[in-house]
Amino acid sequence: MKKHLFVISALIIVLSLVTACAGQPAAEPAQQGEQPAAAFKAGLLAPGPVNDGGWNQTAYEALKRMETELGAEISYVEVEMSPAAFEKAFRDFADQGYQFILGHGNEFTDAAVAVAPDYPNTFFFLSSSRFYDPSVPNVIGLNSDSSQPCYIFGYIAAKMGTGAGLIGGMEIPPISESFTGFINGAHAVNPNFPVQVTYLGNWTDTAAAKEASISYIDGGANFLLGNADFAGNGVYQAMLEKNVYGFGMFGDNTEKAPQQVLANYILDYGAGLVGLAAEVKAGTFKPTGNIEFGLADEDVIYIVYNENAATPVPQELRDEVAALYAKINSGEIDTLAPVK
Amino acid sequence: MDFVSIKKRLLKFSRSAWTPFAAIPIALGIGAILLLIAGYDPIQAYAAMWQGAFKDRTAITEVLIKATPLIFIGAGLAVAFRCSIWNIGAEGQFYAGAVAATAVGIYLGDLPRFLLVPLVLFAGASSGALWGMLAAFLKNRFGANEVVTTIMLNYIAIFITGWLVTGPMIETEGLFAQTAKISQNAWLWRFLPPTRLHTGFILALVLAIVLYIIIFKTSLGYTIRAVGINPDAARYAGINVKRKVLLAMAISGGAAGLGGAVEVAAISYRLYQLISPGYGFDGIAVSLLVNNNPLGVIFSGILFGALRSGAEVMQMNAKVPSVLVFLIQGLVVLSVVAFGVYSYVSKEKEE
Amino acid sequence: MDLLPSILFLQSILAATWRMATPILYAAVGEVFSEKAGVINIGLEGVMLIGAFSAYSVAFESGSLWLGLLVGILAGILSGLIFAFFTITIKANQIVVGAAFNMIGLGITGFLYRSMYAVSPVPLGLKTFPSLEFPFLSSIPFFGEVLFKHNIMVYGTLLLVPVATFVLYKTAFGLSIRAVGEHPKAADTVGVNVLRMRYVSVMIGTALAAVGGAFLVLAYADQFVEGIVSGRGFIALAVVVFGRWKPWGAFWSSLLFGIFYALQLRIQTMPDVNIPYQFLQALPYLATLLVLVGFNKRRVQAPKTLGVPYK
Amino acid sequence: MEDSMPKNNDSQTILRMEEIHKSFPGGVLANRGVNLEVSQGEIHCLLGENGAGKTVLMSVLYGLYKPEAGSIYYKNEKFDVHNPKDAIQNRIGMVHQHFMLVETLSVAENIILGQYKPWKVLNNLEPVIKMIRQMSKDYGLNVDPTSLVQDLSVGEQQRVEILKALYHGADLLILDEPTAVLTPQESEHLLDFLRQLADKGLTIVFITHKLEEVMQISDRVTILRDGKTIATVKTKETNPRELAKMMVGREVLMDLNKKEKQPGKMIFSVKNLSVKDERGLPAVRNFSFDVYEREVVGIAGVSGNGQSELALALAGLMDSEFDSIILNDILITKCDLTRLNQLGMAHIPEDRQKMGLILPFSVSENFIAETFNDRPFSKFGFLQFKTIKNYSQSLVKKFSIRVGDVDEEIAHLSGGNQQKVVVARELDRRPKFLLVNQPTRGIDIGATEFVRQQIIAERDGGAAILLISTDLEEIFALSDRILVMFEGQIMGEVSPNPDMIEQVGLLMAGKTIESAL
Repeated sequence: MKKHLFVISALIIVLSLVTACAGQPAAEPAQQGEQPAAAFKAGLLAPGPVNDGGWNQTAYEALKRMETELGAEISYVEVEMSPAAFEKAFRDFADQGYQFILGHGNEFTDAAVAVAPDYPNTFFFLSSSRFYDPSVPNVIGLNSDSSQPCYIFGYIAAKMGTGAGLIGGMEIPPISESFTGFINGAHAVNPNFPVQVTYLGNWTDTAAAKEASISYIDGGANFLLGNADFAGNGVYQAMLEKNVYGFGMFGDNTEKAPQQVLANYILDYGAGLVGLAAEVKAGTFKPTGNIEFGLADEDVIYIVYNENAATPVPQELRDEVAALYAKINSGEIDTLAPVK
Repeated sequence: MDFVSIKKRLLKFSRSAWTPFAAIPIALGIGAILLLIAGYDPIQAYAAMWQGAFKDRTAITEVLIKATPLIFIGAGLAVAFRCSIWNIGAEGQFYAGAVAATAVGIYLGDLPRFLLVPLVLFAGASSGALWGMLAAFLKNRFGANEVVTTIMLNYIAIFITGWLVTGPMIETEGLFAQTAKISQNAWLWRFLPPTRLHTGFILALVLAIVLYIIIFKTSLGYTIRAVGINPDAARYAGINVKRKVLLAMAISGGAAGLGGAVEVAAISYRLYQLISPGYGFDGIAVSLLVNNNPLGVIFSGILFGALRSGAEVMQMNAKVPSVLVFLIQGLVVLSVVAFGVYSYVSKEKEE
Repeated sequence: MDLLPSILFLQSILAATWRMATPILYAAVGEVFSEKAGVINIGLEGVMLIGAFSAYSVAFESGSLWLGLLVGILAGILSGLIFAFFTITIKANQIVVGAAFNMIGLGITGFLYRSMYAVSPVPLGLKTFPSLEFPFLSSIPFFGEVLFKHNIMVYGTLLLVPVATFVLYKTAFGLSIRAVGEHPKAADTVGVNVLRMRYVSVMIGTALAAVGGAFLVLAYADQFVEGIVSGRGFIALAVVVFGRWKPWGAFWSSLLFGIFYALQLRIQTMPDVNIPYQFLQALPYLATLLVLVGFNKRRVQAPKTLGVPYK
Repeated sequence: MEDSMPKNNDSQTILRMEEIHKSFPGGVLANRGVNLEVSQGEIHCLLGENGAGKTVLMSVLYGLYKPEAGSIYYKNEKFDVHNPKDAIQNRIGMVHQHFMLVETLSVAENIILGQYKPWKVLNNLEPVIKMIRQMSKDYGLNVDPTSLVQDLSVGEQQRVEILKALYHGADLLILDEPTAVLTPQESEHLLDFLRQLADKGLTIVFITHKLEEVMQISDRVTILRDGKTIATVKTKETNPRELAKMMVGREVLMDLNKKEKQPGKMIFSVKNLSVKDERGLPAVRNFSFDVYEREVVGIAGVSGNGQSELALALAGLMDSEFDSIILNDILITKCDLTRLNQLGMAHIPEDRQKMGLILPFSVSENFIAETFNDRPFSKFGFLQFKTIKNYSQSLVKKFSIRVGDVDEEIAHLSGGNQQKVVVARELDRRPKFLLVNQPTRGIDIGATEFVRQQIIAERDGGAAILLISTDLEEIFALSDRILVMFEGQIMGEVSPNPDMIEQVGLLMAGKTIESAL
């Protein structure tokens, strides 16, 4: 029977080797050695894989910028999606002297509020949150208002298209607010412009996202907007295959459908965060309220047109859009107005 | 009891108890090879993992907190599996429990603590039990295979939860997909401040012990085991097999539902769309790992809790993707299986 | 309601049905082989992930979809070999090993994907199998869209199901498989090598599950993401039971699941439908449950020794 | 395979097995030095009690078990057999006691199973079916190759088994207790048929424990006892008494010391009982009978004629319809197991492993299978292990069950001791009405004697007993009255007079009582 055991172990090892040898490791080896004691440390709690080409990746890239621009020691953890795990992760960072910790989603709020009083010298930032409470001054909500660029997208879609489909992963604010903006934008052009929302119920089912896109196309829509992390890839793919238009979310997604993506909404979270992080590092950060990023923060949230699209957004329309910017920034247009 | 039989029992117990732990090095070893190949330093990775799980009192309590839902679910599943009911639906039953507990915790929030806490727990347990009994009913009444029905019921429970927290039970209309916090009167006591260790963990231990006693020391457990081994013989002995199936699913679902209630009442204080990161599926392995012994579930639950807890620090400090922990969990199970065969054969040789 | 929109609606649903059913069908037909021989593999989800990842990484590195598919199948076979070793040779509980495989599949593919493609600067998309255009046929109204505009792997199921049926019911090999799951000792006494038959059946099962996973990355979505299988392995298990352990049964029941899935996605796109979308999402699962209950009157038994190791 | 037979001689010898040793996990020695020599064209009986090692020896020959020691010579060559395929290829066929047929497959599929390379396409089974039809006709076996095995009667299934072996081209045919499932007339027919085959040159090894069969059919007989060869004798030169002595190892006194008793009042009565089997077909039809105090009523019949369903229905384990059942003066409207038990019924089921016992449980856990919920074994729902253990030990002693420790798994006990556990458990409840189904199937002679004596003692103690058995000898030895069952109906009632055996046989085959008498 010992022979059996040996065979088992051998088999498992062989499997591991075979599978592992399929490709070269691309990851850099873990960093050895300690930084100087006073090093500035920034940590990230990501609710999903940081290579999702969407929401989580924006945060990861912001973290990378802190590393290159501020020399910060960075680290991230993809937390198990259970409230039980959040507090521990915050504490693990804070215990190790991280001064800047970003919980990348509103779901981290309760945990941050619970932990923050024990670590007064650490700042806990929360993405997609409007949290501010003077009694826990070191927890600060950061809201990047996706509804504003999406308002523009909706406007463009209604001007250029016959109908639009919006595909979301799950119904959470970063998703639903962006859709609200899109619908408001579209309805500003034409209150009867057909636009609907589909939720997949998960972040991983690329195939279902693609299928949802196709069902919009079959229904007559020729504009798509996906906001579903990993699964969002399926939306770009549908654009490419069925040759309908769409927009890129959170980063430059042109490559996924080079002729179909008319414009990308870039969330350069880093541009917003590096400044904050620099203040935290310098010890000069004095929060007075939650922080909102919008189109007004031109280096954080902006739209890039794709000049190589099959039908680039025409200049007249771009001019109209430019006018919209001003109205949005001034508050004249409420992109988050309740949808009728 | 004579000395020989005591020795025999001790030997038997140690055999069943040590296998999961002996299996860990094997699983970690294979993981280490994979880490090396992928260009990581396994020693650093595992050191970080160990640190994350056991570096101080807080870390250890966090492991226990993570183990709590696994113990609830695993101990319940042990009963179902002993009855040969393949309940893959603990995930859905956990959700059902969390939903009911939250509802009670919010809408009956004015009740005094000594009433509300038991009520919240009771609501969770009974809701989970009912969700489990639905599968048992379909099996008894229509002969529907419980593996299939429980999988389907998982999805349905999760979607219903999603609807509740984005619709009827949402805290603020149009805002975050979460319910309001449950009343403070429903919170479980965190008895070891500043850690978060809560009475729910104690409850999990008690439940595991109680289920152990039920299974192995009572006439009820006798019937459940009999049905699981040989339903024909059980019927012959006057046992109502369908009723036991219903009961086993009720216990199993009830335990999972109680786990969901404790998670809400002790940790999250409110309901989210994804209240469970797959505890129901981990619980299957937790129970099977110790041969469906509710007492053993305490150990395997803590083991899995430690792996999970450590994995996050491993990612934080050694930059190793935490998904690796799933692989290690799977390998632990397979190694235990292999060890089980080994000890079985060596036992035969002895005799 | 106009006739034309409703026809288009139906066309859209039916065209999607087959696509959505395909990955489930591959895995389910494979599982039919495995279960017919008496081995239940609840680790399909994990095996599909392994198949998807292997196929993707090889196709991505080599640029050849077919090579990717081949390696995916090999990875599936290798997984099957290990599964069979534990369940057949060691005689471990099949549910236990299956549960372990689900964890291993998720862990190993996630880990390797991170290690190999973490935050990649290059686009990770593949050029997937294109939709085929058949002269004349593809341009038939309605049917052209529903039946004649799919990619090669979707059409593969048309080959798969008859071939699987033929193998199971018209060859000596299939006869042995059916005997081995029903009464292994009887098969043994007439010279059928029970263990070998079970090994082969399990490996057919995992190979096809891997094809189902590979379909997702080679012919549906264009890249691997963690957890891309999204529960299809579990659905395949249900489909096998619902399809009464027959390839054609699996075909029709996975289509049934596909049609409800396609339907729920389309209802979500319709304006003026006020059903909460979560209920629509639950529809395919609810339908499977109800049909399973409703259809179960004429009971077809599982293979008699399903889950029981031999000797 | 090359070395020829070392010891000589007789060119007639087709098979020789020398010093075969085979043991099983748990230390059971099934064969400890068995020798067997079979001549070409003879019918050779392998005689022995249950557990003597007959089946194991033949399974070794057939490649199902690997012996630890010993050698086999077959057709003048050393015969290394690794699996049944080797045996089949060397033209050895075996009809197992528990049929090796896949019920969901057709007869033809069963017959060709394993005979082709895997890639062989079986698109058209017509030629095979035709061939089977022809063979079936030639041998007068009357088997339809297209029907599903699960639709066949036990006798038909046996014919399929024989046909299968012949189809595989057997020169040496092994039959393991083939008459156990047949009526006397069917057995007769089978024996004639085997004789014909032998006359055509086929060699037959016939495993049995029935002396009459040995005397009737065999040319020679080898007697096994406790895994050893006792002797091989020519049938003509021996007699049943001598065979019995060699088989059991002592003089057999099958005298149960059964005295005439006057039946008392009626204990159990059933009117017009009908039961449907699992497939919904009628298995028991309008069955009516009474059982009185101090009386054993035997139900004779070929297995598969509704006896199992009858027993299960009476025990409340299967749905049934009836006009009335009276047990102990109480009119019962629904056969409910708990209720029947309360009214004083006990049931010794036909299959102890499938129904009577829970094999992974310990001996003591099995002793309380029906009383686990009652005081003193259970208090407030908690099992009282000490009480249970004491109780078990007392039963073990009382029924002289051979077991080391009552905490031992019952699976480790021999069949006879397992059956004793069931009997002890049921009888200890002092039943008013005892339902017994196949009480001595597959157990050794010592245990059989013991069990039968217990049944008689119970009768003498006043119980009403319904005995269902396919073993006619048992029926005649124990019963006060005999009811014969055929296709779910009572064909007639006869007295247990040895002269009536032939009539019982005719009734068992479905003849009416008029034509039988």
